Amino acid sequence: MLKIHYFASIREQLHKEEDNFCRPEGVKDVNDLLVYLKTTDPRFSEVYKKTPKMLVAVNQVVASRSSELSDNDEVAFFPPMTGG
Amino acid sequence: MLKIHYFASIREQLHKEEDNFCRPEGVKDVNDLLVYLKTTDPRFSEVYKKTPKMLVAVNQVVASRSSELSDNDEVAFFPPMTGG
Amino acid sequence: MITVDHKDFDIAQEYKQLRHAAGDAGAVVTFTGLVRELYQAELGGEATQSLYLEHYPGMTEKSLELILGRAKARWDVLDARIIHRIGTLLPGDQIVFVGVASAHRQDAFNASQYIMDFLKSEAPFWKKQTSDNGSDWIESRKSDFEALKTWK
Amino acid sequence: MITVDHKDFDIAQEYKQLRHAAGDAGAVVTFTGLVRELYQAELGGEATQSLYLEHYPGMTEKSLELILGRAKARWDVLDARIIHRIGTLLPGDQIVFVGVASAHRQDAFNASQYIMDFLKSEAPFWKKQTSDNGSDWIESRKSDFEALKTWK
Repeated sequence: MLKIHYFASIREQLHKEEDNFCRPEGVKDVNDLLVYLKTTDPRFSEVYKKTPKMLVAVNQVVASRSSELSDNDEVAFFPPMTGG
Repeated sequence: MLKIHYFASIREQLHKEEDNFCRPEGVKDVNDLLVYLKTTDPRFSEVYKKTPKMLVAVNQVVASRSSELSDNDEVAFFPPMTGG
Repeated sequence: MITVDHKDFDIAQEYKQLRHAAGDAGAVVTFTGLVRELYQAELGGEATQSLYLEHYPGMTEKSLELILGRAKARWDVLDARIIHRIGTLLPGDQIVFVGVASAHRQDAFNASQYIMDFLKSEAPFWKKQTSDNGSDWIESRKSDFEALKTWK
Repeated sequence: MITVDHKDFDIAQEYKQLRHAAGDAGAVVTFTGLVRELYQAELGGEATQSLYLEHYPGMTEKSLELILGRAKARWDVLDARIIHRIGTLLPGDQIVFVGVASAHRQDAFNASQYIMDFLKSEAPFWKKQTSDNGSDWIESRKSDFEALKTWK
């Protein structure tokens, strides 16, 4: 199972906080996951376009598009941080 | 009247906090005053030698050896500051 | 120590605790971030009615620990403290506290400024502002990314 | 506002006052200097029993006002506060307080660090330390003069 979290403006636009599904075949890194989400979820595709600075974390650490994914990974998508 | 203040280690070594006297003829700047004090006060001369970083203020502003002196000026001699 | 909480904090208590935990400190620096009425005054923004702070539980604490660890590796820190609030806050409310106790002032100043600079861009918090014109997620400021270059 | 006094100060009260006077502050930085038990540990110094702080009445206030004025000219400062104690202090006692409230954190950090750096070398205070080995005037630290170069 991949556990996917969405935060802030991304969460709001998707109308959901998370997704849970088994890692699809061929989804080996973050980039593959993005392609998969954009293909299967038109709303994600739209939000992705509107959020050019979208960040990703894998297992609670900021990751890059080429970061590899394993089963049971926790992935999160969010806009740039604005705390403090 | 020149009003002269001594602070910290200089005050302690001189065993006095201040001097008051009319500006002697020929004492036109801080350097003149130093020469005058060293000549008339052997203890000052000794303390001056032992305090190579001695600072001077004229009218409560740090001054240089060439700063001019007027009647009624307030002059102070002290070691480098160590507050904070 | 790190705290992420809805609750407000008391700077007097944090300062007392830092002095106590640090032992022989010569310098204590505290930073407190507050909700501004005109949060984005520079951008012609309107008056803030409230600010909502969202975070990523788990990753938040992890990223703050990492920032704190890097600060401690770089400067002589006797004790340090980070508090970040979440949820709905009002103008004038306290948002964030960073406190550092050190033997000398440069370490305390540098470590606290470093922690704040990286907290801004590495800790997963997001602010949503509500004003007369509705609600909007705050955009990250370019100057916050510029600030990171200082620490290269 | 500037205070030079024998009396101790209360950081909670100073912080509250800064927030109030500053109006719409986004950042408050406080610095507190404390008497260390091992004041000159780096120089192999012995334990401090007490610290005596002498100053030059009149010039002290004047020089602190000048430093504060320069800081306000250089950064956006909403309110600032300097307190310096004089007389005999004991290990753990508070010596000096600098507090700055600003819209943004960089201004508050820079202004407070600037004030402390120049206070050290421009404000006429002198420290005398009493330890088991007697009393000695503290020598100025080279690092305090180095710190001034940052602000050129």
